[in-house]
Amino acid sequence: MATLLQVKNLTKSFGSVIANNNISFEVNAGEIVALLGENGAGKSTLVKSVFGLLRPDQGEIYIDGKQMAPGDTAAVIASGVGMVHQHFQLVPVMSVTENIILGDEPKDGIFISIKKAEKKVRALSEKFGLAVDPTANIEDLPVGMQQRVEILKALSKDVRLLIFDEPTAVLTPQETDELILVIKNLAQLGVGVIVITHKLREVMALADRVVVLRDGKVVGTTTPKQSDEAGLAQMMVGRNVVLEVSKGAANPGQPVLSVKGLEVFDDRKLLAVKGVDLQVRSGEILGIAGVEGNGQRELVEAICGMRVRAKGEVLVGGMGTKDMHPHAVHEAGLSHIPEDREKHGLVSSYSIADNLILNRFDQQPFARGWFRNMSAIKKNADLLVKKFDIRTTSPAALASALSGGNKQKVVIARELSQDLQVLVAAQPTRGVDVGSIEFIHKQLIAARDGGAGVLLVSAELDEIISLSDRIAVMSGGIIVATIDNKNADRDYLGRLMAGLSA
Amino acid sequence: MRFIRAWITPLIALFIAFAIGAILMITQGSDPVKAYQSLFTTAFSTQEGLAKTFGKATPLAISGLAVVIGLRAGLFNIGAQGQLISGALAAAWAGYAITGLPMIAHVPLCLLIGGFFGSIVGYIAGALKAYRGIHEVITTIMLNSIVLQLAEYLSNGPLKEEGSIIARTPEVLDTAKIGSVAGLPIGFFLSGLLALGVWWIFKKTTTGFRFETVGKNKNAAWYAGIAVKRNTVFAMVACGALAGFGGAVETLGVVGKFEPAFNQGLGFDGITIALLARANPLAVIPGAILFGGMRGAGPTMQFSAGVSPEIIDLILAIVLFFVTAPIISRILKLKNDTTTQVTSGWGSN
Amino acid sequence: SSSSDKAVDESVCGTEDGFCIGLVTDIGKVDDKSFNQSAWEGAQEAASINGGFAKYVETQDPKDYAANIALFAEAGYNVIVTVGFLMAEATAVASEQYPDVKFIGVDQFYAGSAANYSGLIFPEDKAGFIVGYLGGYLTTSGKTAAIAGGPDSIPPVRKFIEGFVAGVGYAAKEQGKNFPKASSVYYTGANAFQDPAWGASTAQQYLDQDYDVIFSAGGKTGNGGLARTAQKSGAYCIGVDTDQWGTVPEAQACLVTSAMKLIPQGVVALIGQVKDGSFAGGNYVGDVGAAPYHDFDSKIPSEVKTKVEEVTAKVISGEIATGVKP
Amino acid sequence: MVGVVTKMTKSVMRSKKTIYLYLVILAIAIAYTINSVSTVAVAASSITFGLPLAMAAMVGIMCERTGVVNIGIEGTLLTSSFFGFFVAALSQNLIWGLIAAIASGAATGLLLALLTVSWKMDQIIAGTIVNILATGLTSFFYKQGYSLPAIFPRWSIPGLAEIPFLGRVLFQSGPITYFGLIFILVLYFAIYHTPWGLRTRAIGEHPSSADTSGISVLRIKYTNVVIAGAFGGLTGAYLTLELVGSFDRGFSAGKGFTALAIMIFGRWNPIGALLAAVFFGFAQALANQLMIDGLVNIPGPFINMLPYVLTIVVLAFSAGKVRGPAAAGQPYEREKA
Ligand SMILES: Nc1ncnc2c1ncn2[C@@H]1O[C@H](COP(=O)(O)OP(=O)(O)OP(=O)(O)O)[C@@H](O)[C@H]1O
Ligand SMILES: Nc1ncnc2c1ncn2[C@@H]1O[C@H](COP(=O)(O)OP(=O)(O)OP(=O)(O)O)[C@@H](O)[C@H]1O
Ligand SMILES: [Mg+2]
Ligand SMILES: [Mg+2]
Repeated sequence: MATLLQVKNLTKSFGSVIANNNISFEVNAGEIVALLGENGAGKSTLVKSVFGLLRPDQGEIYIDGKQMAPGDTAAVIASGVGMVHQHFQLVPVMSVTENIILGDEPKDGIFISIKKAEKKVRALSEKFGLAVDPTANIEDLPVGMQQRVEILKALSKDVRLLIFDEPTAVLTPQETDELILVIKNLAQLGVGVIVITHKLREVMALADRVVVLRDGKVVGTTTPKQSDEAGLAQMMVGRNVVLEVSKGAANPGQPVLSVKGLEVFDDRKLLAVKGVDLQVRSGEILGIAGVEGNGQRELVEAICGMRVRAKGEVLVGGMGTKDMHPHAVHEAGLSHIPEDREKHGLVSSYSIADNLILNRFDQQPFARGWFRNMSAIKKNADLLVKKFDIRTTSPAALASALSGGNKQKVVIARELSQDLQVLVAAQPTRGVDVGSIEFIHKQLIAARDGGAGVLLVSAELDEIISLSDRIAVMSGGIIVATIDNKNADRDYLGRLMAGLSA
Repeated sequence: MRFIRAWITPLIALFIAFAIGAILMITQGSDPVKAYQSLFTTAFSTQEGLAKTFGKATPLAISGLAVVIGLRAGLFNIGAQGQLISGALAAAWAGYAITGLPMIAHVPLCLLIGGFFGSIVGYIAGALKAYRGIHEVITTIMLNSIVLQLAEYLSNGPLKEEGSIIARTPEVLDTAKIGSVAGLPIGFFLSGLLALGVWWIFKKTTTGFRFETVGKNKNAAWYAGIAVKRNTVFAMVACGALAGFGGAVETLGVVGKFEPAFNQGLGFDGITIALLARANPLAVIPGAILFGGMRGAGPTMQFSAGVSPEIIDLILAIVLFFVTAPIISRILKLKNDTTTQVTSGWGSN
Repeated sequence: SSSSDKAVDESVCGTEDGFCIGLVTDIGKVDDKSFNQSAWEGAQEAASINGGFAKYVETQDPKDYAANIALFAEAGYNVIVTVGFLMAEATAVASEQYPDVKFIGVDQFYAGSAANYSGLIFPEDKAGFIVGYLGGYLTTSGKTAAIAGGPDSIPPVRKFIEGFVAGVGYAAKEQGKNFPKASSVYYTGANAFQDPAWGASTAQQYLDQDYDVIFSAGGKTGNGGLARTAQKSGAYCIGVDTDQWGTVPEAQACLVTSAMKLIPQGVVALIGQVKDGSFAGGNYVGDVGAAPYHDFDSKIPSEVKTKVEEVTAKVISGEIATGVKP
Repeated sequence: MVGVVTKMTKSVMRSKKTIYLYLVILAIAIAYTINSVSTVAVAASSITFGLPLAMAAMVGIMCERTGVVNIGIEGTLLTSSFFGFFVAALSQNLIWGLIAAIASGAATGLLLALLTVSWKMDQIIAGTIVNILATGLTSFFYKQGYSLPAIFPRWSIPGLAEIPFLGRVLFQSGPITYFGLIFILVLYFAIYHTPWGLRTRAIGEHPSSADTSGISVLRIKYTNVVIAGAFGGLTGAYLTLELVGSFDRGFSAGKGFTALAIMIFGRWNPIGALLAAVFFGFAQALANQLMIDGLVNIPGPFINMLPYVLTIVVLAFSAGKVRGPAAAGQPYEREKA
């Protein structure tokens, strides 16, 4: 097998942070290499340097034996490298087609030929079995669909090396399986692949070789055959990680969250939630399983007061709540870990300390009347940073400086550190490393055991199964079944989710 | 150390600006030494000169603060000029039309009325933004013109001084005049207090936190329970009130009546000062003193050295350039991050 | 540079034998092609006639009027010329404060009695009337117009315009023609005097409606109107304040005359009074009139020229009243 | 091209806006029957008042579409009319003046690009610097006593110029007017239908997506801001060399700021801004006509505020939220993405 990519002694630092420290590794044609590491280990930095988006401080990068000039993305693309980025690189107000052709537009004279472009997108989508609507606007699409577009964009050129930076974070299990197939097919055709993921199961299923990073250094290389999930986790984190969730039996009490006859429209004004009834009791975790885009997001938003409720009501602790007033719902005793932490969860140009009180800034003890109480805010931050193991230089640092997993911890710390009857957790471990997942899971269970009712929505079926006491399956905007965790089984749930009668 | 670092860039910037100014003067055949000598003596060394400098700085500082509040709340208030004129005219009216009050009541009343009328203009822009989605840059530009025309009409019509051939209101009563203490205009001390107040509001109060959160992330603000629309309106009202207040101080403390030509350009200088201060309320004061001093000394420079007063604009432009461009800090390897954004652009909202 | 090129230099100011003239402009510059420039020309001429020294300061902010006057007064200048009616009050105050200095206020009506302050005023309505009268004879469409850069709250602006309208009316009646009343627009706002593009576009709007005599008055805005009118053949334009043949050369193709205020002459006369000791304060009414016809001299029928001469005499003497309120 | 145009036309015919178009045509027709002379004059004036604003708004659109907020348009207009006038006056050649205006406008664009794209300065501050530098320099170095040899003449387009109404309003204009109008149309098609436009819009909305597609964000930003500056220079040339024929201190009289409002009013769309500018110009021409005819006895200031009030009223009732290019105002830094 020919060496496709060779990285030699690559070092890259941001200020005082050394994100990549003297890293060397290679990828052969037809080989699938998994990059593994905690949040902040330097995986994205490494692949961005390869793709020419970052200029390494030191080191060389060779593609097909040819040394690449640092920071020359166009040249890297021209040598047949495609990349699916961790953060979507899509223009929200443009169509799927426009996004895919961006940078390599089919022309008709001096004008873009949208006809040719759409044809090209259709052909691509057929070839790889990833269905998309070429004319849809990105901002109208659910994240899973956006991810598909991102993948098609990477595949749209004749690629020889493909880089995937957490492609499955927002995909459903089915979509993930489809993607794994696509990747394997590509490798079969001789394409070299780098995959970054936090899901060890996928690593085991996909990789020919696993390169593990910790604190910017390569700490080991292995293969799925030589190792197992626990072993990989241990390599990454440097300690033993409990992958299995251990929890005691639930001790359910009174219903704390009741949803009655709820109907909700989505952004395109279509009915997405078509009459949902559900109850969460104190001391239990109710998981909502479902294929993305079946109304879960709209359901959560309507419960949390963020979306207009067309019909029906939401009671928190027996009290009715109003829509479009997320704060009032919060006041009623509902805490919410929002799906989109950058949009709703954080003000990234604020300090961690301010973010930790964002929805309580005007309450005791963080404010006394009109005045903010800085010492209380600082005390709170010191405490939570420690308790929730938020990795930062200082609580006064800006939230924008945190890694994704740590940002998530800030939101979780804030939401769990207050009196709560109900916790709604939407995709709480998306993009988070195994160590942090373990931690977040413990916190959710602790909240349950503290007497809160937890509503968990996750695209990770495994997460739902391992955490929930009861599972409601959502499909086509309704709850098709609610089952006890004892009866849960992947296949059975999968069939329900797919809308087949069980 | 932090103190020195905060001042070193502006000082070097001033130095460079004066040096370039000197070269320009030489090309025009004037004597820069003579010019600068007269500038410093008139603007900063005599009691009278200081009084003039501070007098000029006052409305600039206050309108600068009005712009700062907007910037902090994610709003670009180009309308300080209109808000200021509205306040200046209203205060003039209250100053002559309301009679029989003692000074201690009359002055605050006039200031309040000025602030109130300024806030109405701010309110219109804020409400149109929050409830009709019309960009504040459009509305404030349009309102500047509308207010100016209204002021033209009122000061030449209903509010015109009897028998005056020119468009202006009667002189305000003595009970409405703001004087000086220790030879310095009281208005300037007011502007200092306002700067402290604005600084403190953003530093310490929930109101400031609300404005700033709305300015930085509207969605997170809404999610966290901050009434985005109401605070947008409220922030514009605060901008307008402050600018109107500045106009009132100008009327009661300097002009003594309303005359359309007398307030021109103050609000626009306020924008420049707010940017020079990088939206920091405390830095507005030295910025305003610089502008006030330079503008006040322009005629003297021309008198004693024959320099045409446009040189002042050029020097101020160069100061702004070197204070805000990352040149000096890069050369000196200073870590003060001059490229941080003080405005939020206007696409994203 | 602001000092005049005269042999006498500044050092004499404040001494026994020095004769120094200071000039404070209104907002604007001494090269504004308008009243500031005219007054400065007068001051320079007076300095050279009387062997004195002249210098100016350009006002940037109306709040500086008093301070700018004080610069000259404190330096021992003998005469201070202040330009523009907005400065009347500051000048009156200064005249009390500096009783030994003589003040000349261009465009300032002085109602007080101080012997050291003289207002140099002009019957702009008469100048407007005269050029309007000429316009009334030149128009073939019968449509005449006045563009005012500046609001009607400014008396010189309004008097020029209303005088023009009256003059056109007088000429129409004399010819027994039924012209519509001369049209006029006033421009108010922050850029009232300094928006040439507005002046030009507005002139064009008139020209498109067959107006063929356009009196364009008011700073740079007015100049824009003149320049634009020059582009239409057959249209006449009329300038204001000075003979704009020289100051707005781009308008020469249409410029038949200008409604002039003889500011330089007035300033020279008043400074002469100071020099010879006859200066007594009060108001001094300066001369007004129509500027020479320049290139149009040969194109205007001689009987019209004669009529204009006659009417000019009668208007100046007051035999014909313009009917414009002061 | 033809295909695109027919598609456009079709979509316009189908859109709801068509009804407004018909209403406007109807109103013009009625006005024309009542008083053709005034109607034509007002319509022509709407263009004269509106065109410089529309052209200046294009400067803003080109910059903001590429992620650079440009409040320095006023400075560009001032600088370019200054150089346009003086170079034309000194060389006694309009073409040299035109070239100088365009070049100096491009230079202001280059300065803005340097400050905002390379140095990543706050864009509002950068624009303000351009403005006050331009004001200071053009008035410091201004000298009177120069004049142009001529101004650009109006060209009547044979055939078209004789069409009633439209002939005078559109087809008896000067060369810069024609070029400006054509440029606006071309810009519209370029923004929405060419690779350059797609890339430009992508940069204005989400620069890293362009960057990751191998597009040089820096180069496109520079190109666009400099071309925008050059077009701003042409606008300055229009004012001094085609419309007025003179130059004075403060010559642009705030048009650069009004153009910002027009740009937003037109929703960052070239055609939208053109329509907004013509509307604003119409309001100004209408205000003038009210005074010209002297039929209504309203105090001058109220008439003069008409364009501003009308704009706010129209927006308040039409509105809906406008969203500008999402990344306008933010510098793009790879390493911070
Ligand atoms: N532009 C930047 N400026 C400053 N620090 C950065 C920047 N990008 C990354 N870092 C830091 O470099 C380190 C490595 O970051 P990187 O994004 O490569 O991590 P990662 O392994 O991809 O993590 P994750 O699993 O969360 O995606 C982190 O400490 C991060 O905070
Ligand atoms: N980020 C957002 N996402 C969705 N809807 C929003 C958002 N922000 C505001 N809204 C909508 O705007 C309405 C009013 O918002 P907000 O509460 O911020 O303003 P307000 O000042 O309270 O206004 P009002 O006085 O009308 O209640 C909300 O009820 C909601 O419908
Ligand atoms: Mg990463
Ligand atoms: Mg509300």
